[in-house]
Amino acid sequence: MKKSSRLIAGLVGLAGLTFAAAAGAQEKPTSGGTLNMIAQPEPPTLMVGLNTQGPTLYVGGQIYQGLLSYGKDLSLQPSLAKAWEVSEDGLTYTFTLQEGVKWHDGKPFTVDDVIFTADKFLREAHPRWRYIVNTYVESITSPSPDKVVFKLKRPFSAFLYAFELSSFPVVPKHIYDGTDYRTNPANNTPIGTGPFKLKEWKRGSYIHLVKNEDYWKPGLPRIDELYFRIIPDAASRAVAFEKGTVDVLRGGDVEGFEVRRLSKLDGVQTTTDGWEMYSPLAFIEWNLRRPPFNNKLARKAIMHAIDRDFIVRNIWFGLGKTAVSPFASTTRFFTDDVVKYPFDMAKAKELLAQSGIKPQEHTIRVMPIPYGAQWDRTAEYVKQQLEQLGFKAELVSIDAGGWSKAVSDWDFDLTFNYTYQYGDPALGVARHYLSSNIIKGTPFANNEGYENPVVDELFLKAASAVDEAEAKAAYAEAQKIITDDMPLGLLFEQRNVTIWRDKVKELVRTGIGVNESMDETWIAQ
Amino acid sequence: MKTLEFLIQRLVKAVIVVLGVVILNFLLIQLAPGDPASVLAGEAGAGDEQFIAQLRAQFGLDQPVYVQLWSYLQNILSGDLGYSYRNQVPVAQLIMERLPATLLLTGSAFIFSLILGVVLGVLAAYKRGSFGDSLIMTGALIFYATPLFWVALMAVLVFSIHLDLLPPFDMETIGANYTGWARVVDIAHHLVLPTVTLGLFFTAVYTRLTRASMLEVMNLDFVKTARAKGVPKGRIIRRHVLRNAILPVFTFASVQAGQLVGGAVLTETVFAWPGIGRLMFDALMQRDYPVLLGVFLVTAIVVVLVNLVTDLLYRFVDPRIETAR
Amino acid sequence: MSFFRRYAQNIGALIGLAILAVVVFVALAAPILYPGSPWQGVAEPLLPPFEDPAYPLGTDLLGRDIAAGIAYGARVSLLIGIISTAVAVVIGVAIGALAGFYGGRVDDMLMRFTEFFQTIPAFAMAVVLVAIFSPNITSITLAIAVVSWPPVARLVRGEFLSLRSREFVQAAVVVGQTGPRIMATQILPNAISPIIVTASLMVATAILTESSLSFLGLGDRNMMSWGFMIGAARTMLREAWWLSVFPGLAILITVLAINLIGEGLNDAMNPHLRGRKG
Amino acid sequence: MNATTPLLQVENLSIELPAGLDRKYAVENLSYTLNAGEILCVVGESGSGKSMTANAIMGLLPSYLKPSSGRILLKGRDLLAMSEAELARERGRTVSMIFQEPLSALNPLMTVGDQIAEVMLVHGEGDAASREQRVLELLDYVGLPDPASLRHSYPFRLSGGQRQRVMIAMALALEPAMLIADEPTTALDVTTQAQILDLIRRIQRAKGMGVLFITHDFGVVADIADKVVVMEKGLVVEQGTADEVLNRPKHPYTRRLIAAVPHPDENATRADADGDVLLEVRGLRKTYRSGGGLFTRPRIVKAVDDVSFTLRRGETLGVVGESGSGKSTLGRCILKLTDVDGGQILYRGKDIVPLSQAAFRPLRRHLQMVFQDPFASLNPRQTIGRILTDGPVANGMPLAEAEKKARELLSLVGLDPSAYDRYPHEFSGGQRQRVGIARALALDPELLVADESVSALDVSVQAQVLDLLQDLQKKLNIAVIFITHDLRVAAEVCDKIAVMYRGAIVEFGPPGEVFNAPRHAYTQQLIAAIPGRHWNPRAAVA
Repeated sequence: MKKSSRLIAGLVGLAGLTFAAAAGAQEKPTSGGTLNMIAQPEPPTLMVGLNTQGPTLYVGGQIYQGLLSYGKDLSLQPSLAKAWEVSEDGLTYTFTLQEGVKWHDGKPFTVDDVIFTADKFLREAHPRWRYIVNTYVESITSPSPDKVVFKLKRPFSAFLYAFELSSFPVVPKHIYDGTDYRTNPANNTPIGTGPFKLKEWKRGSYIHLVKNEDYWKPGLPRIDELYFRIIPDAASRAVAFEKGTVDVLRGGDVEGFEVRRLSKLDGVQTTTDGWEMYSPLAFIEWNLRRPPFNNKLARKAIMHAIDRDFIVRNIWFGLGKTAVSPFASTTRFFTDDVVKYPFDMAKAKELLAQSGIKPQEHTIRVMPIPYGAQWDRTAEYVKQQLEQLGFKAELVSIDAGGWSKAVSDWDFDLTFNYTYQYGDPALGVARHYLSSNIIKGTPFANNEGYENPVVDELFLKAASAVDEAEAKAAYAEAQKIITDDMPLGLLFEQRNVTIWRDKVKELVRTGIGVNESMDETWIAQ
Repeated sequence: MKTLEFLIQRLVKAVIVVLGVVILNFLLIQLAPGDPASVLAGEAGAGDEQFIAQLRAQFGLDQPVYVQLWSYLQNILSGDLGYSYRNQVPVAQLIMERLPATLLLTGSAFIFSLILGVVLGVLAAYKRGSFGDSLIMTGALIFYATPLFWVALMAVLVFSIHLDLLPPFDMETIGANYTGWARVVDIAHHLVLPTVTLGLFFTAVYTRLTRASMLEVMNLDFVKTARAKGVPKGRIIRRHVLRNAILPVFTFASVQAGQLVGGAVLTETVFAWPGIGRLMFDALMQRDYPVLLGVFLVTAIVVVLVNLVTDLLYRFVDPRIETAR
Repeated sequence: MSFFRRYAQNIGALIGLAILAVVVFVALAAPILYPGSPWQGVAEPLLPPFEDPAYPLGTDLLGRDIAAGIAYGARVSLLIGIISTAVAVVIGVAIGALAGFYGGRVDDMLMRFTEFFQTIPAFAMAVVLVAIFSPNITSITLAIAVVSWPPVARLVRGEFLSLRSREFVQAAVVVGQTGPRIMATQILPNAISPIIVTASLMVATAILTESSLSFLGLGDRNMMSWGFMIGAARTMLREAWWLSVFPGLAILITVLAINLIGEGLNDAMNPHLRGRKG
Repeated sequence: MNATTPLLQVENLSIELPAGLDRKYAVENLSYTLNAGEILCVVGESGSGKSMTANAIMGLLPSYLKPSSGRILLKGRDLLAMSEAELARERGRTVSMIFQEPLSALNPLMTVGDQIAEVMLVHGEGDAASREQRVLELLDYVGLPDPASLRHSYPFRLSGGQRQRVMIAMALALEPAMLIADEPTTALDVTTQAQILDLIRRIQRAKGMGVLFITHDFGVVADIADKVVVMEKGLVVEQGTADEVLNRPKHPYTRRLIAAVPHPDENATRADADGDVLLEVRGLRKTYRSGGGLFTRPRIVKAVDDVSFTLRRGETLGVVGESGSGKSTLGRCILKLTDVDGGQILYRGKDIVPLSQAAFRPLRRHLQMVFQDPFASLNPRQTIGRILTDGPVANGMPLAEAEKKARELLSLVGLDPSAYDRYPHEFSGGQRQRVGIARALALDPELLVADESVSALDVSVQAQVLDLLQDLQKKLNIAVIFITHDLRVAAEVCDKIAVMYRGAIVEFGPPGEVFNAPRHAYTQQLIAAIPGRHWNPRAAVA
């Protein structure tokens, strides 16, 4: 008993802390060495323009680069663009490109590549960019060989947040122009501008990247070789780190309780930094088209019946923070001034009684998101609490494919999901609440079927605002309304922990964490 | 001539069986809810109707089932296993990359379990009723009843983590770039744990089978003849009983060879062994049907070939076969 | 000597029977021993075993009682084991009987069909079936049945093939009994003992298969089964060993018991392996 | 060994049976003596313990049987006192053994040459070359053709008689002083049996061996024995010289056995049956195909080749032949248990060959069969009552009526009515065969096919069952086709005899005619091979 409470205390403490390599910063970087990491699950492709799954970005991020990157405070940082400029009216964005950048095959990187990427490749292949480019962008031009200009139809305050690796990986025009992007054989031999080149991909075993000798930042990268191991079993991954087979564990590579154990080992560093751009926020996705979830009071009742602190503490081992608003507390427009739902069974039952819903008449099919054991436990807990309220509940087992399809087709009662924030609510959050986004075909839209014209209006207003204060006010209002309506049962903000051996230096440097080009990362010899 | 004829007959039969397996699996997969295109679209981060329709057309999923089946059959008969939906790589390439690892693992597990099982079974039968017999048979019973994955987890815990004797996963030391003999030693080192865990269950099976078969043969008349000739017990066991008793064990083992691939799904998961068992599981979870079908096809071919080779060996070992057929 | 006396001579078989009796008792008495759902968190999470007498085997991540889980898990494991075996035996007997009795082309076709199933590794096939039809107790049971019938079919075919040329079967033909009747009343009762022995071992295998499926995350989420408990807790093996060790032992002991019973049945039903008279 | 020491002396040997069986000893207080140069026959029915003594001498008793008292002296040394290793040295060198079933007695995976050579190898005789030479000599000596290639053959390629010759060669390898032959000819055809008996006798004379010959067949005894031991239920009831025991038996059991030995009454004449023609077989043909494939032609065996005969009501036709002669196939064809390739089978003028199984089923009740093996022909899971009522019920008789009839039949075949509720394993072989007969009669057939119906029975039981069959046939006036390998039996019970050889009927006529004036060479050979042909058991017990 004593032991387990200490465990929990330890985890809660860990979540907030950052053991950044403070001492390491003073050491003199050395070159050379091999860095071992894990790609989990094995990515289908390394072509970031065609796939934006976590492992694809992780590995592909060393090969491809975006126009911009973002600091841990979400400040804009140069990447392939060394400078950027926004016109007063918020309609013209000008990017100045780096000089002397070469593709891995030796061809020079030019402004044509950026225009091709924006106008053709990603417009066709990247759903998130397609939405932005089709909605807001009027033209993409090049006034001079080192400049690209995006002209917008109307202001879009989040526009500058759409240029990091996962939204805007720059792809080589000379390889893709005029081909079928998806079946282009070059997808298996990715050509990017990043610090590392693909040497070998032994499927089911490892992906091997080597130093790009012609990298455009002089003297970089420092590391010679990167290995991304494929280790399908979570327990084996923990063993791999423990045995020193791998040097870095990305958030999600091992289960929560392993994080706690591994971070206590000697010579191990951890941080929750590096996820600021994404700031995943988990929620219950319930189908508002179906009873009892079409009843607002019933939704509120259920929110009160779920001890979200328990979920964070016991199921996620403290690696999270109970969600207050649909916006992550790490992002710019977050406000605490919202409707809150403390755990209170009595209140939950009272609200349920008021709602007129007779829980015993409803059988709720609880569908866990098939992303690992912790989600399963979360689903089991929610099921248990629904039963406490008197509902009948059954868990539906489903694999990733089935889940994706069920959610995309709105064929579910209650499931779980999470969203990446992408630095601005207009990019990551709004898509789940805008009535215009009630579309089939993707699990990451407004699948719950929430329609509130006021919220639609507020999101639109905020996104188009040129003045930040104006946006802030609109978003604050939206957060209030959404937390009152509870179209999604907000659960918690995930805190992902990156763990590494302390010989690895300068690993987590920006708001996209380990997806950032590891050009400055080095290994103490 | 007779062997050639037998070979041709068996090959024809083998092709029929393999085609049957393919058709069976193909139809089975059609029953699956969930459409590969929407899964992929979901996986890609987001998707819309247009994107999914595009994928469906690309995979040929917009065709009627019988058309898909027909074109699939035509393709595999011309040696083309199709493209992976997910990886956009030829399925044959994916499988060929992975197949050697699985063949190595299952092959060594097969040999390990067969040799150990036969030796233990013979010992148990020879010392029937003794303490050694009880010990062997109890061990066999326990390994027969223990879940494979459990043994695997425990083996990693004990031999890799606590004793640090053997590597817990992978097929070779990645990045070490060993060549030649050093590489063989390295792979062998990595092979030990997966082989033993995968093989233990089958060792138990073969031990029990060998013992039973030995005891049965020991009751046959010709053993009595041998005793009546004055042949000593050791020689009777070696020359008369073992040779006759081992044939059914081999037959069973060859039929079971395919089951090792099933067990490999679990073993490859725990030991991060880059084989086709894991490929199959991933393909299944990702609805990557061409890969799934390809793995089943290749597995079926391997199983059929193993059976064929066993039958051929049998014809050399057992003189009765040729006329009995 | 009677069947029961022969069985009782085998000490291992008696132990097996005793263990199984305990397991069956626990399974039947689970709702009485542990009223309420085994899913309900009842105590502090991750309580180690042997510390609190109320929860002798400890609790899991959500504070659920491991002992209750094992009791309810016995129901699921036995249910899946027995029903899947029953289904497999019915399919296997039907196909094997037809093939063995009628022979010729019927035999060829049915055996080729059986070979299709035998060529695919059973466990891989079960994984595919369960994944495709989404994991629930019905699909798991049926999947295990679908991959387990071929050996039964082969066994029954062999028995029917040898029995159909036996004189008492010929006699039944001669006195004018019809084919189906001969199969049901003359041959089947004589083929039943190897079928029972095989079936008893299949129950054990089915329990193992279910646990392996659960290990891969293909268990029924609404049923507290041993395989599920291990699957859910296996990654915590080093943090909280009791979560997976106790259900693991439950599987081991139950499967062991059933195997012992199977062997006992085999010895008792095939007394020819012992001494013969005369 | 001096001249007066017998080769083998069995003194007061008792072997205890495990508790719970019907008698305490397998053999009790057994004593006999075998001298060099003698053939001693131990004769008895199944369960008499006759094989037990042979196994005890060789130390080959199953582990649950142990001699409890007595001695077995081989050349004066007690075998029972020897260790296993000592015993192993004697086996094959001083005393050899051959068995009943030569196929299963040979290792299927070793060439016959190797198996013979192994005897010498394990006893450390000679080197590889000399052993090879000896193998060739032995194979030649036991009359096997082409020893040079035959020694590389596996046992399955040899015929039954050849296998037994190999066994004999193996037994002779080290020229042992004594040979034990445990029913060595029982599994063989009668002509082969004659040859093997001849061989054993020839070798025994040539080598001056002592032979312990175990058999159930008094005919065989009459052919080869110098001395005879008769056993019943583990006890010796009579022993003496062959002449004494065969021609002047004293013990009632011996007399009963001898009386039961089938012997054709050569002078008996039977009235020609003058009933209606019941069955007419015309040009019946049946061939078996086996093997064959793309390049090889299938092997074709003409099991029944152009067979024709006529059978009248009340008549008994004996079909006699050795294994593979097609006699059983003929019976199966008539009962449509197998397909026919050509010809006609007219039952009361109606050809049943073209009928489907379903169309033939209503006719089945008229054509019934009594099977060979009393153990295999009754379903062990059914009561006798069930076995007897199944047929009538399948033919539409109400169950109550069928039951009544079944009980009547039980008494008709001489069984206790209480048998009705019991299971087959509770009965002896002879009783079971009575049940088999009752089952056939339950349907009031007009024709009965009896396929080797008495050959699995002990001779005394065989006689009883034959009597019953004849008795019932007269009473019920049914026609019988009596299929047997034993010419003596056929001659005793049949009105006409058909001798089959390679699927064809080579001789047809009344028994007297066939016996006394066989026309076909094969028939002559068959008659010459009858064991104990020159001995008249009727006279012995008259």
